[in-house]
Amino acid sequence: MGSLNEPIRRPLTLDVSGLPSVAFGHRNTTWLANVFYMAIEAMMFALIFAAYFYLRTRSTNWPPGHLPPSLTYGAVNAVVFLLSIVPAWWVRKRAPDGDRRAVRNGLLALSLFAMAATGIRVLEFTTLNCRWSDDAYSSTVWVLIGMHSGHLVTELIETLVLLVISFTPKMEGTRLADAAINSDYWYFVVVTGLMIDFLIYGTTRFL
Amino acid sequence: MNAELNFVSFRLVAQAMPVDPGHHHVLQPAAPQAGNIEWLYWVVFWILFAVFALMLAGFATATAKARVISSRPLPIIEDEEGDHRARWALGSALSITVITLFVILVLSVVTGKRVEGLSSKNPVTIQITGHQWWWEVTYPNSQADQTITTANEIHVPLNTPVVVLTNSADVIHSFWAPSITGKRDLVPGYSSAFWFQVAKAGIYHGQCAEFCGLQHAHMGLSVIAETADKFQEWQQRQIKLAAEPSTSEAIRGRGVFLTHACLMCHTIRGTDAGSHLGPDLTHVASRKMIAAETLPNTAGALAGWIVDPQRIKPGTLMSPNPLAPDDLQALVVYLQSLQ
Amino acid sequence: MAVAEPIIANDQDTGESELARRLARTWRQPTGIWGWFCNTHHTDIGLRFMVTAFIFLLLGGILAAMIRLQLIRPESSLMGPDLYNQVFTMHGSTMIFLFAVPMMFQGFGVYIVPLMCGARNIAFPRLNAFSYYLYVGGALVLWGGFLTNTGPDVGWFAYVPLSGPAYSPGHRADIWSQMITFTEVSALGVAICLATTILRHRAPGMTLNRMPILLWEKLVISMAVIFAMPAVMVASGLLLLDRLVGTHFFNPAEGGDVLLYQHLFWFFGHPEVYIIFLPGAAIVSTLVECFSRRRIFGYTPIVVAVVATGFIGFSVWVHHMFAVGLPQLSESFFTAASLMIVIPTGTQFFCWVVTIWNGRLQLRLPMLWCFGFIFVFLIGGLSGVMLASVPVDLQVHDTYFVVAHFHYVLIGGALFPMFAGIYFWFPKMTGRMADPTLGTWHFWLFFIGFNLTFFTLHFLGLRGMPRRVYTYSPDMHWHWLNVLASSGVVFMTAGLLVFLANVIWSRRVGEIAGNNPWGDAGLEWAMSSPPPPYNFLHIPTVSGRDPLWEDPPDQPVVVGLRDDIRETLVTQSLDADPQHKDEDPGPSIWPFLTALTVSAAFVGSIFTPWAVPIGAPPVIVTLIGWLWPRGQSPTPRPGGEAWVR
Amino acid sequence: MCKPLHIAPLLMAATLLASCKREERTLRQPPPASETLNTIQISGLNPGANSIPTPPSSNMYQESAYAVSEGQKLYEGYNCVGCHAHGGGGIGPALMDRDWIYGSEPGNIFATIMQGRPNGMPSFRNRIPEYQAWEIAAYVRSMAGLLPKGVSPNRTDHMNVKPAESSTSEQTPIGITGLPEQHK
Repeated sequence: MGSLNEPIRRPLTLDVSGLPSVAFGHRNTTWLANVFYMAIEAMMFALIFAAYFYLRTRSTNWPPGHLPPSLTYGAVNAVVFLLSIVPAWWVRKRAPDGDRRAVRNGLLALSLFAMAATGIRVLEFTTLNCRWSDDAYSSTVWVLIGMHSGHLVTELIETLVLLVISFTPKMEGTRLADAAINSDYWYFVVVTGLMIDFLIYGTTRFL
Repeated sequence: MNAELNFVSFRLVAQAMPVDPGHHHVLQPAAPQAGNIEWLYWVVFWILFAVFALMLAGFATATAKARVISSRPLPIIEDEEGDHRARWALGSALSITVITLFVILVLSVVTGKRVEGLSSKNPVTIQITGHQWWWEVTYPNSQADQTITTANEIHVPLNTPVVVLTNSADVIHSFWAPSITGKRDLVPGYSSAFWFQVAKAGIYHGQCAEFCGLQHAHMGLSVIAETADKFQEWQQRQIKLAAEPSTSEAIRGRGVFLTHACLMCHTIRGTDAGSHLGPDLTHVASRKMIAAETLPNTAGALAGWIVDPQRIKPGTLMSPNPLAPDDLQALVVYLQSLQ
Repeated sequence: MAVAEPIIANDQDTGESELARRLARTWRQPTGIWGWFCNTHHTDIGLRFMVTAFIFLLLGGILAAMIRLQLIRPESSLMGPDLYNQVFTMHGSTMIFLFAVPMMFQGFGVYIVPLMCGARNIAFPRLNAFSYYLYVGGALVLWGGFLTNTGPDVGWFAYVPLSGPAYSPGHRADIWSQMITFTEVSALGVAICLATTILRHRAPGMTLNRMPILLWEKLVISMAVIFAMPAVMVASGLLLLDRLVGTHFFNPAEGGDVLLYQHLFWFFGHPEVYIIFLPGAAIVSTLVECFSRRRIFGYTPIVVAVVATGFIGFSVWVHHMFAVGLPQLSESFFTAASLMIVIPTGTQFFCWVVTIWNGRLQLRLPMLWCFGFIFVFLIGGLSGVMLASVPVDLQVHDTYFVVAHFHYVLIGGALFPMFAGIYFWFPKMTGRMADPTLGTWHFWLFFIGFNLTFFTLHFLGLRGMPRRVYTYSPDMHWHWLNVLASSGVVFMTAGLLVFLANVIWSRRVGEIAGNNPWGDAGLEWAMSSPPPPYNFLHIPTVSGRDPLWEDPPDQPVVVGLRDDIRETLVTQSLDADPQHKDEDPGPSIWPFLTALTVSAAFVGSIFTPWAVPIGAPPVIVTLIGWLWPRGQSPTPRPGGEAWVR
Repeated sequence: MCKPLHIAPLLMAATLLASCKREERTLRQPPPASETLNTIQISGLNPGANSIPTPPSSNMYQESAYAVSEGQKLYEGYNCVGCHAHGGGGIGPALMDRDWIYGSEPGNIFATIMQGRPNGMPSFRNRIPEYQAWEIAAYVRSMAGLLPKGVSPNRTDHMNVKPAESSTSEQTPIGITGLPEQHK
């Protein structure tokens, strides 16, 4: 136990100069922040899901006085979401190897999928068979899909920016790690998208 | 033109005749509901007071024992032994805490059951609807002409269970008469029910307890508990149509009522006035107070209220009525005849 | 620019001052007005949070004084209902969203946490700076609204339908709702920064088991923020949609539900209480340890208690809604859960008693404030036990009894520890000691005034005075108690003035503090006061819970971090073993520009839904500007040593 | 150089005033401005030729969100819904379309309420106080999309029977627009 006022000599050191400066996966700090961010978003979706079921208990018919949303575009989008997992997985797998070409191609494919999903989403809005200002059910459906579309567009822009970077020499270690994290986030968008599909196409038909 | 009537301001009225708004105190119960809660309050209070005293004594003793006066940082104590000795203290303190909390939980749940559980039959049923900023009170009856509608004053028979059905016409209000029972929110889209039973005759004041807009402060009510006979008598009177005016001034007053803004909002059963935007005035003279227990029901206050309600309750939906003085006089006479 | 040789420890005697010079140059923050907006260092941003929040404490205090002045006599004509409703709503919203959380969570957290961790800066410093600007944006929106007669008048909770489109015309409720968005995004940003800093930037050797209690509490609070704040954002967002585009979430006539709003709001609202109180408890734990001159008793029970509080805090929200008439079973459940909160809080109290008992107590100024906390919070906590009981709650809910209760809890749980913390860390922040005599005057004036005002309110509540009434009838006999309550304001104001004088005076001519004037154990005392821009000359390593008390004189320090770029050390979450190096992004104007574009979009959406599509492109542009890679650091290659998979 | 600096506070003051008007809650109404209306001849046949009453202070009701909201409550409370429904019309003409039989200016609507019109619209003189008639007129205009969106209510807490006032697009009234020739 040293006295507080004596100058402290420090002959011992812990040399960290040899430590790496890029980390992938859960070791990356941005990965952790992304997890927190997804937790926030997941919480918001969960609360709106809860609101959906809460409002469900306040009506005898569901959907109240509407046809359920038409399945076509929702089903197509679900397929697009499922297929898009492949390039996301590819980016995530190849990025730690430093395979810039594979990452670039993966990002290209992923952004095409994201664009397709966004385009289909626009069509999906036209076949919901309700308007947000009709009643509480319609409001919830629009907010769920609207919020998810916001995520979709954000993710599309992020992927496009990464794609642009991947054509420049700046696509080095940290950016590759970012591309892998971007894939994690895409998974999140896919999972929430499928859950919302189940909610608005599924529960309106089977519950 | 209404200048000469402006002297009837609220403050003058209030000073001229102090009114007793009735009992309004959590710890002065007049009903078994409030009584049970008061009992629980005091039991929990004394338990917690003991906890408070013990904790403070602990900190005081510790301070007295350990205090060292020095303005320089003292050396650090190594005290593994002390930590070890204190473990049992922490353990027993926590055990006592848990036991205390459990006792409070049981007392609370048991009291809650006693307050809420309805045991008696043949209750009087009252429907209370909250409006911005007054209470519509209805005594429903299967025969429409036996239904009583009044405002802000709830007459109940003594020692008889009263079931209150609640509803709201606009925003959330909360029914609360502290000497009788705890509060119940009036939530739009929900109808709920609670009950009470008054044990002591008297007038009990209540007030809206959920913030409901501009005049939340002036949304009072009173519960008037009276013997079964008196209650019956009151009921019989309320069922009747409005009294026909007998004097010429009162007849003129009815004319004023029916040709001015009054009939746009109010009902007087037995006349053409039948709107439900404001309180039912069929027996307005039988009430002690007006404007949701804001003013005493006197000629002066009534006139002041009719002329300029926005002065007394700024924001109320009732419009100012700049009537000619003799019209106003006649109207007040008519309204005061509506026993 | 050539890559500098890492300074090797062996020649440290000659190297120390050279290293300090280099680090100071590398970590320097820009100056001037432009530089002010580029600054991303956590001590600067943390101080800004604290100063800004303190300004709003004063503004909220002025509103409180107005309320007390209005209620000093019955049928007072000082304020009409329209103004009064704005004033009490502004008071509540300001104190909760613009003072308590930004001060206790963001301010103290951002300033202290990286120092306690032994880090050179907070993780994601730009996000941190962005959060500060957004907080200021929210504050300006709310107060700008108030000054243009558009202050929210629906209560700080903004219950529907009163705050809905049908009963709240104009944009007053929208202002409230967007202020929520601003401040909550800010709190969420800081929560991410703090949680990441605590999990990834702790000094080597500071395993979870050795983390100071303050860091534990900040970690738990960050998690509570991450899971609670979305609820209020959803609630206020749906409210805004109802008001702006006519959705029907809260319209019972169209399948909406007004209680849904209350559930969402209180699902946030109750954890919020712990988000405000836990930082206070953290400060008290730190100070009790320091001024008892011994290790805190019951480290593990306290940590368990803090984590438990974080969890239980999420299961008690319904006790704010007992009066709506819920089924008895759920009432009993929420009573039990609310009572359970007493156990972890009690644990902390018991541990503090034991620590003092077995220690050598120095009752210096910060400790005096801790005793103030203990007295005041104890009363608030115990009256909270009464409120957990449904029948009692039904009587005193929404009366001045509850007002008294939560002022005891919040002023006790936040304001007293805040003053304790300010007096304690004042030497670290300014390099000078705060004057203890003035501080003692401040304490007694504030303590007496506070109890005078708020203890009286209990009696008013029991006499049936409801909350949020702009006036009352003289016949209710509430007059003299209100006079008594209002008189306390004089003492509290005097206390605050003494405090301000103390801060201004001590900052200029106070006694020079030195590195560690209180002889505390935390790493934040290991560097000069105020801290240099790089915080630590060498990142320390830690071998115990109380580093400066326990570490042997030959405790190793970290070397090998480059001094020509802002290199930081990332350690493992659990064991704090060094894992890799990261680069601090450094000062930038982009967080400020992004805050501007985001604010424009938020403010615009008070008026029109088109603000979202129109406001989004500028936000995207500034975000790309923020995140676009600019580093000059050499590209690590896979297979090389600078690469970990 | 200095000029923009001088303009800034002016602009700020202007926005301040604008928002004040929108948010003003005029709880105590000024006394009725005039008794003019009582002297107006009731001539349902040629209403456009009458002089149009003007509100007590110009646009005091049109620019206040509170007044429009009060107008909405009164519109429901006074059972205007009985004939005009929620703007869609029924026994009485629709109020949310572009057609204005007797003019779309606040004064026209005020006169319609106060004097009544042939074929069913009763006169509410002495029944509805003047300021409330102005408030109702403001609300009727908001249904037709003639008021700024900031003051129009978005929905009521009733059944959803019509699009929100604030979502009604700006309309050019047809029929008698209300302003007498000499005023144009």
